[in-house]
Amino acid sequence: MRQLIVRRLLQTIPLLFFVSIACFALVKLAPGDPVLSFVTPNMHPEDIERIRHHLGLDQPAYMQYLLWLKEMFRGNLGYSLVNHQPVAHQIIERIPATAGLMGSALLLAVLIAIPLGLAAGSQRNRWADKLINLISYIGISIPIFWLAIMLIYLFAIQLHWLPVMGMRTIGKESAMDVIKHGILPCSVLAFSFLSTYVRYIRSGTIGQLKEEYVQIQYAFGSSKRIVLFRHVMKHVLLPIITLLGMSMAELVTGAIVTETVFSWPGIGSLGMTAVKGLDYPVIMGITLLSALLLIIGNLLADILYGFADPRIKTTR
Amino acid sequence: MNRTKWRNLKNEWLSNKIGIAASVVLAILVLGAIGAFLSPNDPNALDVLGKLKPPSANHWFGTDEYGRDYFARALYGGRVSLLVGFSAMIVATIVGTVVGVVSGYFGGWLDNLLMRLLEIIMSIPSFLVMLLLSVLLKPGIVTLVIIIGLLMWMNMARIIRAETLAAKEREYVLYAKASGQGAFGIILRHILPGIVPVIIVSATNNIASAILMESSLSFLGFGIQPPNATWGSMLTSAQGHIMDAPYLALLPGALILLTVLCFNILGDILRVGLEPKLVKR
Amino acid sequence: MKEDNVLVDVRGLKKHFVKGRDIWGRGTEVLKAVDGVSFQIHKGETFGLVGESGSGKSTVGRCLLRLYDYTDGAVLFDGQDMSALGEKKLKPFRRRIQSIFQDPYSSLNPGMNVLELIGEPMNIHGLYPQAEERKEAIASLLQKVGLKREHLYRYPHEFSGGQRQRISIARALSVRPEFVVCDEPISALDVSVQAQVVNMLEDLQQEFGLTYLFIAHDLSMVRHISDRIGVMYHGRLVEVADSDELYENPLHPYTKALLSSIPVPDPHAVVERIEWQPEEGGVPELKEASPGHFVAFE
Amino acid sequence: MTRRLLTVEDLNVSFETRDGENQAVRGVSLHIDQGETLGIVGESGSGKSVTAKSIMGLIAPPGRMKSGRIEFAGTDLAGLEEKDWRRIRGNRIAMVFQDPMTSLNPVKTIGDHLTEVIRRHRGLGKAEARQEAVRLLREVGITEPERRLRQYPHEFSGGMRQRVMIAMALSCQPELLIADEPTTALDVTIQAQILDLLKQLKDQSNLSVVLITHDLGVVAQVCSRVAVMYGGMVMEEGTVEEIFYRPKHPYTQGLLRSVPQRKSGYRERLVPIEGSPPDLIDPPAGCPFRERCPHAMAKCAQLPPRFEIGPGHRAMCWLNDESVKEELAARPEPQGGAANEGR
Repeated sequence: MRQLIVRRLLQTIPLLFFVSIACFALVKLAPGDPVLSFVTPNMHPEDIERIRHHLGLDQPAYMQYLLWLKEMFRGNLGYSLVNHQPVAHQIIERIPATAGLMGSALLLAVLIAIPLGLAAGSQRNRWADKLINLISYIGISIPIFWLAIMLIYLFAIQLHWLPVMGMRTIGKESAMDVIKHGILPCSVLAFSFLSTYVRYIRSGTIGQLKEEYVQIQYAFGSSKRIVLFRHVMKHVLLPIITLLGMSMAELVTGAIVTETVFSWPGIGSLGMTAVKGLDYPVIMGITLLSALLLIIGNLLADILYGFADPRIKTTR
Repeated sequence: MNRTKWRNLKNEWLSNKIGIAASVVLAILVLGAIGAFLSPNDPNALDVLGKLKPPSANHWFGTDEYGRDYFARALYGGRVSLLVGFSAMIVATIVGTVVGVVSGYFGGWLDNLLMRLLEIIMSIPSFLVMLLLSVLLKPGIVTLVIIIGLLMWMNMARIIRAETLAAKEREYVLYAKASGQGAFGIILRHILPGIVPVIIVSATNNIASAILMESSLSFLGFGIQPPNATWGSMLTSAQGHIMDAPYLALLPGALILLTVLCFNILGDILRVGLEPKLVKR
Repeated sequence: MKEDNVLVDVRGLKKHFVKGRDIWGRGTEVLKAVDGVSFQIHKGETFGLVGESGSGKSTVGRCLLRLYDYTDGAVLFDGQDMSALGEKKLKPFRRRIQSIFQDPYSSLNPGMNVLELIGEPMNIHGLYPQAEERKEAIASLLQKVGLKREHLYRYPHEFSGGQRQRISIARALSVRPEFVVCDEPISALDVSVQAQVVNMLEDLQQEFGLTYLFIAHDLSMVRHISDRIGVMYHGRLVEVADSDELYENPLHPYTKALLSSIPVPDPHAVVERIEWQPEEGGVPELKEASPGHFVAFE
Repeated sequence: MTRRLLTVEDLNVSFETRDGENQAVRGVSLHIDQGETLGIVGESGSGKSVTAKSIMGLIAPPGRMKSGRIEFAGTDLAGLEEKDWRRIRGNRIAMVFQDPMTSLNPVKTIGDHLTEVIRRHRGLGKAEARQEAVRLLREVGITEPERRLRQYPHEFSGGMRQRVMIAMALSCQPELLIADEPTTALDVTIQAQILDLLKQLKDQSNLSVVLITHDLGVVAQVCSRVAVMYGGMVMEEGTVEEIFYRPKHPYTQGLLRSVPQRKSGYRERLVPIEGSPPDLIDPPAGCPFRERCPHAMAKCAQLPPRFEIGPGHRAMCWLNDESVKEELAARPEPQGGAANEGR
């Protein structure tokens, strides 16, 4: 077990290195010139060159990469090319908004998906299953931004129950206000996660109920309820650990589309702005962070899985 | 591929009303996309006086903020969406199958290399990269297809690799190897035919994801550029008119949902029909 | 000039599989599936290899088919060492050595009809290039294994387990091999069908002068079909002898335990069960206890 | 006079498949007395496992018990409510299955498996159930039972898992134990140990056992009475001596003859039964063995009744009909006594 963790951690280092190189290369291949965003019509070419030099953009690509790497090890992800703010600072500033939104959406999704998935899987082909199945089909097929627009139209524009966008009403500083703003984006995200989870749990339940040991449990006088809750549930929830591990990156990087539609001031919309402005330190910062979280999330999921599944736990 | 499998598939499809409905809807959508030019209205013809008109006999879906016929735009938009979805699936399927089969069959250092590469690509947040790429490369259908295709093959490769590993241990493959059949002969004659069902299922699901990705990209303004429309980009402008013309937002989104839903349903029917567990002896 | 008629000579064969790896990717856990096995198979005989699951008997078979590279040791076929040959040089051997596998449901590609299945090895080795001629050859092979000409265009799923195994046999014989590795060819079949297949293997051996390696765990069938038998335990041979000698005069305690475990289909038979616990320190080398009877026991 | 424990009468079970109705069991009648061991022998597809599952009420869709009566210790099982069924399963009738590798839940400990059954049927407390589990494991020959209880199935070998299954099955002192190919997946030496264990446990109690197997050797060693199944029907039924020394059905005779003889020197040719078993989707009318039978005659197109040959010995073959016997008496007897040669 410990060996597994150490091994996975060691694998992370080259992975991150390659991710950063890949990311850097992508940005350097860009046809756009980031300096142009600083240029005003009455600037001298010398001024432009000075800006270029100041930003380190006149050095060879590998030097630029090394410079950036050096900064990164000092806990500094560089400075935005657009507003000259430290990237790390910008990202940290936006983490609460994103983590709050994504965390509540994930929690909601898991809490609803488990009973729905188990119910659907154990009542295969009855009306409850058909209904749950249909909902989850729609959930994986619906364009999330469209769902968001429709909900905004219904609940914010027509019914005036909820605010249209943003995270706070200007001038108001209450938690209630933030929650009200969060309901729609959170529901949209939760619905999308939920549908995937339900499908996993449902098919897992169906698969497990076909296993030989389940048949044998019946032969020892177990009722369907006992089989489902004492024997099948643990199996079925194991893959959810993996799914949640993968969601860990999203917890911080957020959902670009949802945040954009709702103008939610999270990291997703920061990334969106950065891409539009070719602000490569910001893009790389976000990319690296999310790659790191993805890797850590997978690692955590593997470790948790190892503890939850005796077949892995007891093999040392 | 095995004949019984095709028969099972046919039975599964015919016994499933939803499956037939999904196929019919898809057929209509595809026909609509192909026959878009038959539409009496030019999708890009502006009509300053007739803008934001609700649906009528002349304009079935109404008109948009430039007075363009929304029905014609939806038809042409569907053409692009379906084309991008289908082509991206082809790219992803080819890359995914080649990588998966090669990695699974040859194993060793090659497998190691390919799987590490795959891990790296998978740990890059794909949507961000997609956005970045579509800014960097010249936006257009071909670019879009390549970007989406290249960010979708990894799952396919993993599935195919696992299938290949399993197929490699089948006794008919061992026999072929022991009789001196070469690696490519074995892959072509014995491994690929066995995993065609898996490829078809995952390709069908990939069309669905590709269409969704394309619509998201276009919605954010990184996809097909104006004046050409796709369902996703039609929603971008519709969002701005949600107050005065909500139907503009309703229709393209509903079309995306319908299309993706149909592909997902068909994918599941294919899975049930093509991959029943081996008959118990 | 070789005076003896040894066709297959296995010398100190070892095959280890790496199971676990440490953080640097080096093998830490090694499964010694075959750990130093030597025996000889003479031309025209049937050599039976028995053992329980995990004894390494199937791995020996697959090594003889060169499906694996060996960890150590050599296999000489007709005097030539196969262990170091590349795939190209191996090709003639791949015609002379053929195989029949255990599972009639997985040993035939479900997407190919009988003509294609039996034609495959012919294709590889360039036999009967003319389509008509090949079809005739395959049809006559089918007759030899008790199937009919009209089965040519059928697919595996249309046959019963026993019939599939006949197709496998026809396929193996299609390139006129000298040596056939039979890896549990009857284990998956029903008792009444097992006898059909065993009889057929015996007839074909007579007709074509074949040499068999017959791998099985069913001890009574192995005794019936084999001239000599090797007993495997944990990757090593513990006893090799003529089959009657082995059954009537087993020397190794494991062989004795194995033989006493066979359930005898006779309600009045009284069999004294012999239990055996393996000793510490592994299996010693084989020694000749009496002429032709080798045992790894002090 | 021993008590009749279980009676199965005219059992019919079918499975809906894509190709039609698979008539797995076609009119099986059986009985088992207290304290005896009945062997049900047959090849794959003979309907022996389906019969066992029907006795346990475990036929699930697409399978369906079409008709038949199953009476266990005076109660008709066929019309039982699911709730009452659960009180019988695992408690009064217990079952041991073929594949020990898949029969235990991999994420639950051995102790969980055992205590769950004990607590359900015997209403014991947690600690008592655990003690009972320890006792049971010791009884089936598992050393260090306290430690083993905390382990998971994958830490047990196949033979050990089968011992656990037997311990589970015996935990509630059932009256009937159904063992469905309990040793088929095991190696011969392990098989011998498990069979010894079963015999020993049986001798200690008044348990009745139904042992389902394809291995004639296992039947001969363990059973007191045998039912031979083929094509979903019981072809012959009798004491183990009757079946092995005086088989009256050509299928039984053929089965016994196809086993290689233990003789040295001369290599005797095997006598197989030619052909393959019938397709149970749309099976031919009449005797199911007709197509492979060396004695087949016109009359076989009609399903033969069960002919009473001796006390408790019945065979479903026209050869035992008086009129047919007379007819054949004119010709020399074709069926040899190969089965009891050399013994």
